[in-house]
Amino acid sequence: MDRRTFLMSSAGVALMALNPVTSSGAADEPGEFHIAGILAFSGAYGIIGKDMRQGVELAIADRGGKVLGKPIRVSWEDDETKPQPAVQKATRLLAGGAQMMFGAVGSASTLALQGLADQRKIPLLATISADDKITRPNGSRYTFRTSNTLGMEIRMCVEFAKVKGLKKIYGVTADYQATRDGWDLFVAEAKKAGIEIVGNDYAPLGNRDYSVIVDKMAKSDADGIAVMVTGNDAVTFLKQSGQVGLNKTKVQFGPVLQDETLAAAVGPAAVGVYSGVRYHFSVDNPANKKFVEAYRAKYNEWPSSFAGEAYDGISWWLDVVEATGSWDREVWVDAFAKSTRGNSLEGMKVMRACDHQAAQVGLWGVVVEGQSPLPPLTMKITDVFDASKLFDAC
Amino acid sequence: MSALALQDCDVYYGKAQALHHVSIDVAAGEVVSLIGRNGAGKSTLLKAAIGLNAVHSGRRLMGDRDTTALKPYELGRLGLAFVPENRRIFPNLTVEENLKIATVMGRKGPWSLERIYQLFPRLLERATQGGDTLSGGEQQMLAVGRGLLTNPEVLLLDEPTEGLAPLIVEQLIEAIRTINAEGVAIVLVEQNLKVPLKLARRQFVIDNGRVVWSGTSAELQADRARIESLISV
Amino acid sequence: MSMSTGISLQCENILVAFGGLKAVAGVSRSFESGRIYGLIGPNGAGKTTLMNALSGHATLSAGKVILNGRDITKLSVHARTRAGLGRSFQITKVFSGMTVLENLKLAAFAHLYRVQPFWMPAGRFADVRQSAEKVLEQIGLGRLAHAPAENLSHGDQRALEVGLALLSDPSVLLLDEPLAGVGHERLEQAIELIRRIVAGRTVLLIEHNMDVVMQISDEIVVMVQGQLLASGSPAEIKANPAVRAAYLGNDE
Amino acid sequence: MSMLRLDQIIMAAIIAAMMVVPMMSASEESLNLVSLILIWGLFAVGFDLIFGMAGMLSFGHAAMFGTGGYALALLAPQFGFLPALLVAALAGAMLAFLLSVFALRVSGLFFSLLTLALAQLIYILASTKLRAFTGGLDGIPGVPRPVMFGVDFYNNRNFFYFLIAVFVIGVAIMAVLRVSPFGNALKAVQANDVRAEQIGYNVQRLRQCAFMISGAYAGVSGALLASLMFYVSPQMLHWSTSGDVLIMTLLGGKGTLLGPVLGVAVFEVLKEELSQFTQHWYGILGIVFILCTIFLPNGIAGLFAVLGRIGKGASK
Amino acid sequence: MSTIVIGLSLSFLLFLLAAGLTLIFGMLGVINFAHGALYMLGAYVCYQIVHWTGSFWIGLAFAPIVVAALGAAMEVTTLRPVYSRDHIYQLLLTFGFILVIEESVRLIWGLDYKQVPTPALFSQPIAMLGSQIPSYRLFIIGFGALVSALLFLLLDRSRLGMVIRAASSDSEMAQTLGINVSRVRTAVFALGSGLAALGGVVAAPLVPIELGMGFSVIIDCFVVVIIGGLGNIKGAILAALLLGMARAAGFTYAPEWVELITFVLLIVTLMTRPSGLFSRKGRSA
Repeated sequence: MDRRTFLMSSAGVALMALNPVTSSGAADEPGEFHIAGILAFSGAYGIIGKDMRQGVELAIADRGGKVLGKPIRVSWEDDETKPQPAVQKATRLLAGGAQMMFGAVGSASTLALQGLADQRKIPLLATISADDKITRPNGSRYTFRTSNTLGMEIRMCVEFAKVKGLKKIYGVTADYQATRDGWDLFVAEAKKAGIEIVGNDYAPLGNRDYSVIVDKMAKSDADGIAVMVTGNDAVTFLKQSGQVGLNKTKVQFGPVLQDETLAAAVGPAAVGVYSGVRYHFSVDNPANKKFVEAYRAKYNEWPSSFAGEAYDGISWWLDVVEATGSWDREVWVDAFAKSTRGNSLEGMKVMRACDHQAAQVGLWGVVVEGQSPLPPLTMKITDVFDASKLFDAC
Repeated sequence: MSALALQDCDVYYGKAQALHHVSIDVAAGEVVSLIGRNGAGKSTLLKAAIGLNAVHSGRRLMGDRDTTALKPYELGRLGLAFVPENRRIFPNLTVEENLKIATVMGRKGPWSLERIYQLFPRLLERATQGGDTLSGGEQQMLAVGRGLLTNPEVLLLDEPTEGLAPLIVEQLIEAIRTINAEGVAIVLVEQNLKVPLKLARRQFVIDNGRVVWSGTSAELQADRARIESLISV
Repeated sequence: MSMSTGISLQCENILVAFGGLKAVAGVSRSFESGRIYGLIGPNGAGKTTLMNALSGHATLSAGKVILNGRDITKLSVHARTRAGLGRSFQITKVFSGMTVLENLKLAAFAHLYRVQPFWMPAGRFADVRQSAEKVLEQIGLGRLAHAPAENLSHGDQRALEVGLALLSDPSVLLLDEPLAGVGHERLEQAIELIRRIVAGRTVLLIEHNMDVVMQISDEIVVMVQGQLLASGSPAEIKANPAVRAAYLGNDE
Repeated sequence: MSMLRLDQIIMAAIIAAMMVVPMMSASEESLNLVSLILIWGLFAVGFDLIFGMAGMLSFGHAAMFGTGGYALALLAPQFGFLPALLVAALAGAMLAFLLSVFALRVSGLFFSLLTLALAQLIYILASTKLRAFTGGLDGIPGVPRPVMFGVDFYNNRNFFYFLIAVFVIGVAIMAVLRVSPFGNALKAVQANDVRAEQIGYNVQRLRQCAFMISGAYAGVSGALLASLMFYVSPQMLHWSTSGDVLIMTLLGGKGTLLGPVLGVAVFEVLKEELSQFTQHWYGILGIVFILCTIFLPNGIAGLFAVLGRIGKGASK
Repeated sequence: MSTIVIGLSLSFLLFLLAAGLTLIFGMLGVINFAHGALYMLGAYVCYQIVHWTGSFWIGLAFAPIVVAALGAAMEVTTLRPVYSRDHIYQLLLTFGFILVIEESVRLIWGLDYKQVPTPALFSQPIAMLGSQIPSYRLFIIGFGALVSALLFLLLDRSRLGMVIRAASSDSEMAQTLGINVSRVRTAVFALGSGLAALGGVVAAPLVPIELGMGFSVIIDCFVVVIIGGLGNIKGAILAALLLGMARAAGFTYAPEWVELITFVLLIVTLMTRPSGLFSRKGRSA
């Protein structure tokens, strides 16, 4: 028995010793630029991760795969659209010597990563999560966002309602802090503009049945339906509202209600739905034309807003890092906080040093039937709102 | 040749041996009984016969066929029917369904629903009631009727008279005679000698998981004092 | 444990009903200290249910149970055990996955410690070991101390059952068929064993083997259809025509 | 008896290996992995006290796990780390007590379902109505770690040693509990609760005590996870967390001190290693579960036990 | 008024979701955690069939059959060897199924959302009771009622149902009557799997078809099954009606409390009548 026991214990030791030898700790002069890419490849936002990854990989390929003279390596991890795994996996990658974090998709995950960024003094670049809390004055020193905030999208909703001449609005809001805040902001701004709110329902996150709420909306005298739900829930809502023809009698709109991907999931009922658009391939400027061409050549599909924003954000960041010529993360953070992107895919973007949020124009569009080679359901940009209308000064 | 024979069977519950080298047999159309007190191993033996207890060593023969390895449902299809001690009526089936369920396997033979109702008219009155609403005697009739509807060669009856009023016991004994007269062999398990002596030609006395005595009813009468002490009733 | 004569267990109009069925239909009776009572009756007479009512395993619809002058009707099973009521079960309920000695030690711990010690290994409690071993010898299973309980023969498991009950040092002991499965050759021995180990305790015992019951009991109580039919010395009961009619069968 | 010793030896070997690993290697990734194993191992060891020992299948342990995390996140900034950790243990025990008041009214499968329902109610409350305290679904980032005795536990290695200390203490306490009369009484309750009650055990109270101790373990491990991650969220309260600890315990082997930790280690290492080699690790893990269920009836610990018996037989 | 109609549609959706789960539990004693995964698989297979043939109805007819066949294969290869084992191991097993099924779906269909359009026949709303009621909802009510009636007839009136009931209440006794209980178990597991898929197909025009859809319905299934009484198919119908109506009322008056209402209902049931609100006997074990 003794020999057995010994063998067994050694096996135990071997089992535990198996996993450490994967990478060595960070040296002073790293041999590579290591990015921890924490995205959702499964779960509610699983579909988004792939597009973002493609955007990032194209951006890296565009610059020859290098920054500061060293190869760029991205470790992609799936957070399953949940904050817990996001932190868990990021922690592991940071332990492995990653110099920055890119992601996440869901705001909850990004907020969780933010805590990690501040603890570990590692820059975090967000290009899709929209929760306003992610960038706020005197917030996280290490977090930057180059894409839209929910707040600016809510303001677009108000601007749109004004432009469209809507008088009475019925809302549906996901029972989640960010969307609740968004709805409160919308109500406040709408009232200023003389728009009446005739109703609102808070639906549980992940709700699978909106039929009762849709029925209440249909019976109301509202001319506009503000949909403050996102992702799967937005698809579910629009599919079910479409079954009573709500899309034909009332104007449905929301901050991030639709894009090509979600419209495809909704089907014909998506036509005529208005939504904020973060990035769109139809934006007419040279940088975007070049990007869209390269993207289509490489992946044989139109870049989604996720791909575009990811490409745009990481390109901007890497350009700034390159310009510092330094491997000091604090130097990067200081430089990026003061940077301006003149040739972004959406035109001018200005990083605000006060809250690390990129000020930018807001795109607004509607789902229309697309002609080949466009997707069967595609967004048409209807309005471009100026940054000054969408951001508070700070 | 026996309709059913267990030869030299050992049966275990977990690691505890419940039956030791037990051999019993019943010829076609014959009635035999297994007598013994509580816990002697009679029910265990019956369950081994129908395949619900695994036979650890020894053989089960039906006719000249070795059926030791067969599963209960295969034994059922070969003509073994089991009427268990606590009747085990399906409570979520009606009385009629409890009978019909026995015809699902489709064994041909003389027994039909009508004949069971003839044999036990009480069951016809209760046909649409739930199986769990019957009195003890009715349950026993139902259990016997269910066993018969499989059109068995051998009917295994585990303490059919237990807990029943004397009048019902008499009716049941009559019914068993009728059944046997149709050519169905019967293995009857009882705790006392009363019913076995009325029905069976041969007896096996079981004690402590062993067959401790076997013989004809006449032989039993001759040795009655000793047998009674064995079963201690 | 009361050694003097006197009433140790008293049933007052006990009624146990399951739905409409009265399994025990109003039983009143006292049991004197230090005597062995054989409880007999045909299957379904309510013997085990009565025992369950006394030990707390069945809920009373009406009536009272009084143990050594104390009303225990409302007490839970374990509290009754602590009050001095022990029992064994008709269907063997020893702890499988443990040895015979471990089984007995469990009972000893339950008896000796109100709050189970959690700060050191069970093996270090000498007092427990001693009382367990004492009972182990009493029930004659010394040779099987380290055998897994589930591997014991039927009869030995019964003995272990009694041993478990004995460890709580009960003044009243309810034994549900303690001798079922005991081989003929060992029956005398087993009866002797029971008489010896229960000496001084009040015992209520269910047993189907008439010879055994008659031999072991000081008094026989006959139960039929949930009620007490008769009671008396074994000889009286044997001679009682009502009992013969109800139970033994009168065609012999 | 020799079985027990063999288990303990392997156990000690594994813990020793865990301590040696970070000394031998500079990899912080493995440090992080082993830290996770220690924390979930502690959770599973506590879980097995009721599951493996007392035979109670709780499907609501996430409630205590998450509550421990929140207790630490909310209290540590004000009262310090160690007091908050203590409160996390107490909170776990108290919540377990509360759940048991409801759940122990029923037994068997219904106990499992009731714990599941109650825990899920807490999850829903924490992620919606109580968002003022819990941060809703976003959770609370920035959960602290201790700085005490002049040691900075924000350093992963230092925190790792802290975890080892807590783990060793936790397992040692559990080892004693399991062989104590209390532990034996729990085994008796599992083997035959009617008999256990009959020989004088207050079965309900034993179950309740075990549930509370188990809850305290869950609370502590939840707090440690929150601290390791610098983050706590309702995800920790979700029923799938209860499912995870159950799966790991089953995988490792219930009813043994060592099994649950082995299960956690295999689960985490497998997840980690597989996800680096293939993106289909998820499905492979599923196949591993299925095969384990069919071929390893007593979990991985059962395999060790069998090997141990063979070894013993051979050496005789 | 329209709330009642919508509530009915919610109820029958819930019933279709949960029927298979309770059926499998009742017969096999197995808590099939993979039920949600089979539901998802049903929706995906339906999507594929619609994609190929353009007909929802062909999907409705065949997707459950495909999934039922898969269920039968799962039962024979993996569950059959472990029935005698402690039930808890079946949990590990069905949890393994979830992972394998999800991985397979990911491999075959990828991460993109899929959508099944509302069948043309039921794509227009109907004005009734002062509301525009989606006619697909009416279809769900009609179809759900039909399925529950068929299930009821199957279990309560048919020969197979008799065999299933007998085998579930006393499998040993059933065996002695010549019934091959193993085969009955396989059939029931297949039927339960098929019902899960049917739920997925019916839900397909209402929700996005994606990998997480199975996970999100498991708890709902359990709630219905528990309130109705484990293994009690009639109870499940009543429980689904109760829950669907409660939810419809909840969504009308206090949508943000709907989830809490559901769980309070569940907890009250478990504490007062653990064997189900609609069981004849209130037992506690």
